[in-house]
Amino acid sequence: MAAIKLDGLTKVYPGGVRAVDDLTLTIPDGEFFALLGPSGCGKTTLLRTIAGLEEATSGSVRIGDRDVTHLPPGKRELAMVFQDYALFPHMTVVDNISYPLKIKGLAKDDRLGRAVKAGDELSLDGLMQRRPAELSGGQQQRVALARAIATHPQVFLFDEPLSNLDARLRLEARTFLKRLQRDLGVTTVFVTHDQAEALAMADRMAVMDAGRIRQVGTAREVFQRPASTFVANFIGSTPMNLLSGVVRGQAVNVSGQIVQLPGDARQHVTDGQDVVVGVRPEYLSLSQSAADGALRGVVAIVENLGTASLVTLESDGFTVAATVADGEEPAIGTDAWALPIPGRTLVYRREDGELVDAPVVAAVA
Amino acid sequence: MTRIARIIAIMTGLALVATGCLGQSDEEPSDTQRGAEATEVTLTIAANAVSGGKNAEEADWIENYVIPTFVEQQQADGVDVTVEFQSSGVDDEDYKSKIALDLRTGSGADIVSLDGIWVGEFAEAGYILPLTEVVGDSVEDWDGWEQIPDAVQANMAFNDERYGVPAGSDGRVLFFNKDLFAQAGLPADWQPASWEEILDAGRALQGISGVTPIQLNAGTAMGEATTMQGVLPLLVGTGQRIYDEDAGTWQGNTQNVRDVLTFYQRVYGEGLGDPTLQQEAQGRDKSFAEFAAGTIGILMEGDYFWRSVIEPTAGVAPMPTRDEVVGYTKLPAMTPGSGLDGQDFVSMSGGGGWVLNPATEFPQQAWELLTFMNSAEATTELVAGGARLTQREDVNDEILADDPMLSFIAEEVVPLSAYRPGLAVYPQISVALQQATLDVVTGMPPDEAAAKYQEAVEAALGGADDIASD
Amino acid sequence: MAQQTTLPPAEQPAPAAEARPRPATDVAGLGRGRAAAFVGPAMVLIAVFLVFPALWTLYIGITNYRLTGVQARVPEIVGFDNYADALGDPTFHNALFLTLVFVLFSAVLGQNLLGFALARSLATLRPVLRRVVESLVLLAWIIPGSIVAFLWLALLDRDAGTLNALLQTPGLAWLIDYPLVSIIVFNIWRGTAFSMLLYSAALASVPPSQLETARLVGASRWQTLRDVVFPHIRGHVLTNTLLISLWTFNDFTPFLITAGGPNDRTEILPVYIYNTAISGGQMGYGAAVSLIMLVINLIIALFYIRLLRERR
Amino acid sequence: MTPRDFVGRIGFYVLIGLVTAFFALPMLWLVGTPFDEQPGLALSVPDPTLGNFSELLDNRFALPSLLNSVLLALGTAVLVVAFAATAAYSLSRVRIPGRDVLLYLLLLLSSIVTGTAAMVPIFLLMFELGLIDSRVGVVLVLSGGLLPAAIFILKDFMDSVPKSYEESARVFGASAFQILRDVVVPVIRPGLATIAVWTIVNVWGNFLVPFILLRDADKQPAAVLMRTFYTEGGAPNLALISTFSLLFSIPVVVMYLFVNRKYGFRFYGGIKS
Repeated sequence: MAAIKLDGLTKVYPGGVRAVDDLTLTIPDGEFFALLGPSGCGKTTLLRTIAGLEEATSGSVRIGDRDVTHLPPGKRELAMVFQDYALFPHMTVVDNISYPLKIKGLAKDDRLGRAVKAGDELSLDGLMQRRPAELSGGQQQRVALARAIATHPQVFLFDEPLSNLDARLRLEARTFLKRLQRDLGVTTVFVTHDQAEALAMADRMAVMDAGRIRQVGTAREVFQRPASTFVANFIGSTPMNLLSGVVRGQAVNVSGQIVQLPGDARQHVTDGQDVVVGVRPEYLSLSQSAADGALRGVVAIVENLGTASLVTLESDGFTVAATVADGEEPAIGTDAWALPIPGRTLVYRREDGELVDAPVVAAVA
Repeated sequence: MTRIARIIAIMTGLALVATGCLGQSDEEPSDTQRGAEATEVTLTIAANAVSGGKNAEEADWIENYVIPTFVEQQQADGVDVTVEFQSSGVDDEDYKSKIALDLRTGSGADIVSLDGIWVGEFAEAGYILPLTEVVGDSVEDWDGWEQIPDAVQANMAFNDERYGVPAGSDGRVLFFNKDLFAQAGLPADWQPASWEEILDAGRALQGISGVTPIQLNAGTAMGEATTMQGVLPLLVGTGQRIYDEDAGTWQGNTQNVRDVLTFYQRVYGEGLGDPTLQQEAQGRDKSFAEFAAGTIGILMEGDYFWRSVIEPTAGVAPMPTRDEVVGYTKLPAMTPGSGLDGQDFVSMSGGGGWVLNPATEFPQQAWELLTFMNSAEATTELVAGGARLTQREDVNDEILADDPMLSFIAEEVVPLSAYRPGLAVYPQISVALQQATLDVVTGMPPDEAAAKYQEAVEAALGGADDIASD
Repeated sequence: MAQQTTLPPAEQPAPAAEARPRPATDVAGLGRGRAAAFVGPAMVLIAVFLVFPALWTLYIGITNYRLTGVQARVPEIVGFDNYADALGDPTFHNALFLTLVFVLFSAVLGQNLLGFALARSLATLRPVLRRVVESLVLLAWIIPGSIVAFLWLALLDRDAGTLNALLQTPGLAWLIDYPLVSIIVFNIWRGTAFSMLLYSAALASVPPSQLETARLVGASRWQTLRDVVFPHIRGHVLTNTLLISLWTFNDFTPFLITAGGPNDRTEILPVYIYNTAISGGQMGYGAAVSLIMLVINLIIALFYIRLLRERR
Repeated sequence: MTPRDFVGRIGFYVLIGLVTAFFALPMLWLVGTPFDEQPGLALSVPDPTLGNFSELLDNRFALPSLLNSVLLALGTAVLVVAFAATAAYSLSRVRIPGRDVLLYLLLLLSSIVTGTAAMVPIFLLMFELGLIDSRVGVVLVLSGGLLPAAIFILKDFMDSVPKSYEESARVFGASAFQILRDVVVPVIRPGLATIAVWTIVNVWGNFLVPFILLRDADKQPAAVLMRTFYTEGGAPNLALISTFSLLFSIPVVVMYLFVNRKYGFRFYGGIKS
């Protein structure tokens, strides 16, 4: 078991694309860490650079107390599960699981024993003599995991391990993976573009964009205090309301309506500054009557989210969405007022999209 | 590694001398007596013959008679000789290419079988040399020359120099089906005196249903058979060779060529021949089969047709009734006396022979083997299986006595015979002739076809300088 | 899966070429040295036994070299005379035209379409039946050319041919009356196997979901082919068409059936070269025509690439 | 099934039947004629005889020539498959500038070398290399001519194999050679088998190269021997030719059946079904 330390890591592809840009990050031993970001943000490149499949242009990668920057992947003592699982189609399940052990030079009995054990742990007994093509997607994923576990690596790397599963299986696998990681206690980095997956599974996560980390933190931190409008936009199953406005004294003028500045933000902004007010729909309370500091609009759309509903209000110059409890939806076409819950309003600078109480450069742990 | 190094060295070397590398440098005359005293000698014979395939008798003769007998003879003289046989047995053009490549690089067999028609072009290319230059003047002393008629010797000569020893000869005649002739009221001892009489016989045969009266090879699909068993025998019947050695000119759009093409036009225009057959890739084989089946009346061919095609047992198109049904007669000139040198009857001959590889390590021993192969005993042995015309008169006298057909060829036809010119450009002229006949068979007037032929000859020769036309 | 590897963020001024997923430079971790060692043997062999003789052949093309005769002893450089002669020669034009027709109908259309149709329909047949049909098609491809020639001579023979017996058309000389059609049909028979194999594989890569989508929206067979199947197999179509065109262009087997006849009506370029270079002995001229063939092949290849690689 | 579907299905089977007949019809000659007492181009129901076979077996070159063909074909196939596989793998996985152009160019050049016009250069080259009358020489020349197309096809094939297989193996610490042997080769085995069969078929029918380069009749392959079954006048001996054709076809057909059964004789279109 080992911690991962990245220091000034940069990966530039021939042609000048900076896929990972001067990235510094520490993942403590035993942590379940998610790399989250949209397509092309560099998260997979980062994972592959940790694995050694890509060579870092500069900077270093440390696993435990070893500098592995220039080691080939096979010498880094890690295991990786690929998005398509990369199960060898010509080998049976047991051969697939024991192949890494064969490479590592284990005796035949030894590696068979370990393969069978890993298979048992993942309830693959009975499938050991099949070939990958004869397995379901979920089974294939478990074989890939068993193959990774059997090598007793110091680090697990998962590249979108759930993306090839259907929605229901994905939820099961989520729980399963999380439990497995906790049981094994192996430092794990996993890449995903699905924020819900990251929120649900990761101890901590990094939100990436353009080769840089925009925010690192626990699920709660990232969800509650997105460090930038980019993160805010990306995280959450319903997108955060981001309302452009101008600071006017103790409040922000959003297209003629007033939103109170949160207390701690006041010292970071000046009068007349262009800002973006961010508030999650979950943190807006909706009422049918006017309220002080609330945003008024006409109910345009009501979406059922199961236990709650998402109500979109239209006003001159902006729209804003709020969630209401089941059965409390206002009628379409009526006026409604959305009042931010105190302490849950965030203010971002319009010029760079950063949270006003944060340093200009994104937080880096 | 050495091989790779060698390859690289050779590649650069070859690239440097690219201009010169195609040509053959004139080598200095080498010692004709080299290796003459050797007691261990290896000789190789190459021929387009293979046991069990093409020219199998010749291959078997070399392997089962020539080699063991010669080795034994030499052993008696205290020389340890190994003789190897490189057999081929493929299409003549392919064999020619292979032999040319061998001789060009100074490798290849010591004794090489060559079609007489190739002698000129091989000599011009410097691939072969006159026998006296390879072996020395002792060549003249060989007693076999007396037995080989001059006309046959000419087949392996070029510019009045002997390049090799001929192996056999042949002649072209008209074969006809006596049964069909009887049905048409024609005599069994038919002897036409002119082309017109051939057409008359054809017209008489036309009345029999299912019978093609005349098979006169035409077209490009028949290849050289069109030239050798069609155009050229007719052309000499008009009094001209295709290439006049004295004048150095080829026949272009001449009256002679037009006469020949006109004859084609009459045969095929009057429905005496089967035009479709001439165009089929396997047309010649089919004409053989049809003749054997008794559906062709008259067919012009060499004696090969008699001894290998319709031979009652082993022929490719066996005709059990050959001896009773098939008649043969000399090919008449266009009109009596219009043939080459004023002859009434004409023929063309071909045939191959043996040359010595100028690069042989043992010219004397190779010559010895060559003369042995052409000795009376060896020649007799070669034709032991089935009668055929040999190059030697003494052998012919002996073995052909029982074969009236081959005696006929040897005595009556060969003396009338002409040969093709052995020049490199000849194949292109031949194709042009084939094309001209094809044009006529498919309906083009002879004048037009002859004019087109003239153009093709000019293209082949790169100008009209060496072409006779009128 | 390569989708989200390394796309540059929008803020960076990436050139247009970077907008698609980039293949990694060296996924197998071969490294330059080993990559060279892997390519090396093949390249050495190709360089020595293919490129070198080919270049030499091209050189022969500017001489009047013959295999025998005076020009064998002292070949002369004639520059582009051979090319000028060929380009001005009606028999060459004839050969070129025939070749293009032959390639177009027998390979580009015939083998391609029949191969594709077979690949598509065989998938729906019962396995036993499928194997029988497949094996027959493959046999036609596997049996050596010299044998195949006899098979077709026997099939098309004027007097005793199987086809005439079957169609009750005795005496119909297919090879004389319809020579080009005959060798086109022959070449389709001979070469369809390759296209069938390639398209079988290609079709397997079309996601069934997309086919089903097409069915749901009521697309006709043709629309499905054009809009769903074709985009997926575009690359395979290119590879296949390129290879079979090239092979057909250089195919000599028709010579064994018709020998270029009757009256040059099937004298396609390889036969033309054989007739001039081997039978006529004009090696220089034959080599020049070879280069012309090469250039035409190149043009055809570029044409296909333009036509089919537009997405890239 | 609606009546229309039913008619459509019937039509489909009729079409399949016609296509099958189209491919089967020419082969009847090969099956029937060798047993015919009077072999010709006509297809007749023969009064079966094995006479043609005994005549053929009297030819002392007949069976050895098949062995020679096998030697040449296998030698070339081994060389082509091994070199094309490594080259295609490398070209598919490592970006070399201009590789596609290079491949197309080689493919085009290969068409010259397989033609008759290159006969003289090839012969002279082999003569200088001392490879005349050597089977190795024939194998090298044939391999050189076949490699470009083989690489071309295999590279196409390799490109469709997910790269994650190799990356996954690399993460386990497998060496480049182990990856090739344990992962790549097994995965593309159907492709290799296809290339091997393709190579063998090409060599099997090749006449000119072995004929020009080999001297010893005992080394000549069956394709050359086939050409000797003609008379001096060029007439085919159909008894020998038809019979030998059958023997000549059997090895490649058997090989096809074997490969088809063992590896699946088809091109690969990716691994995921």
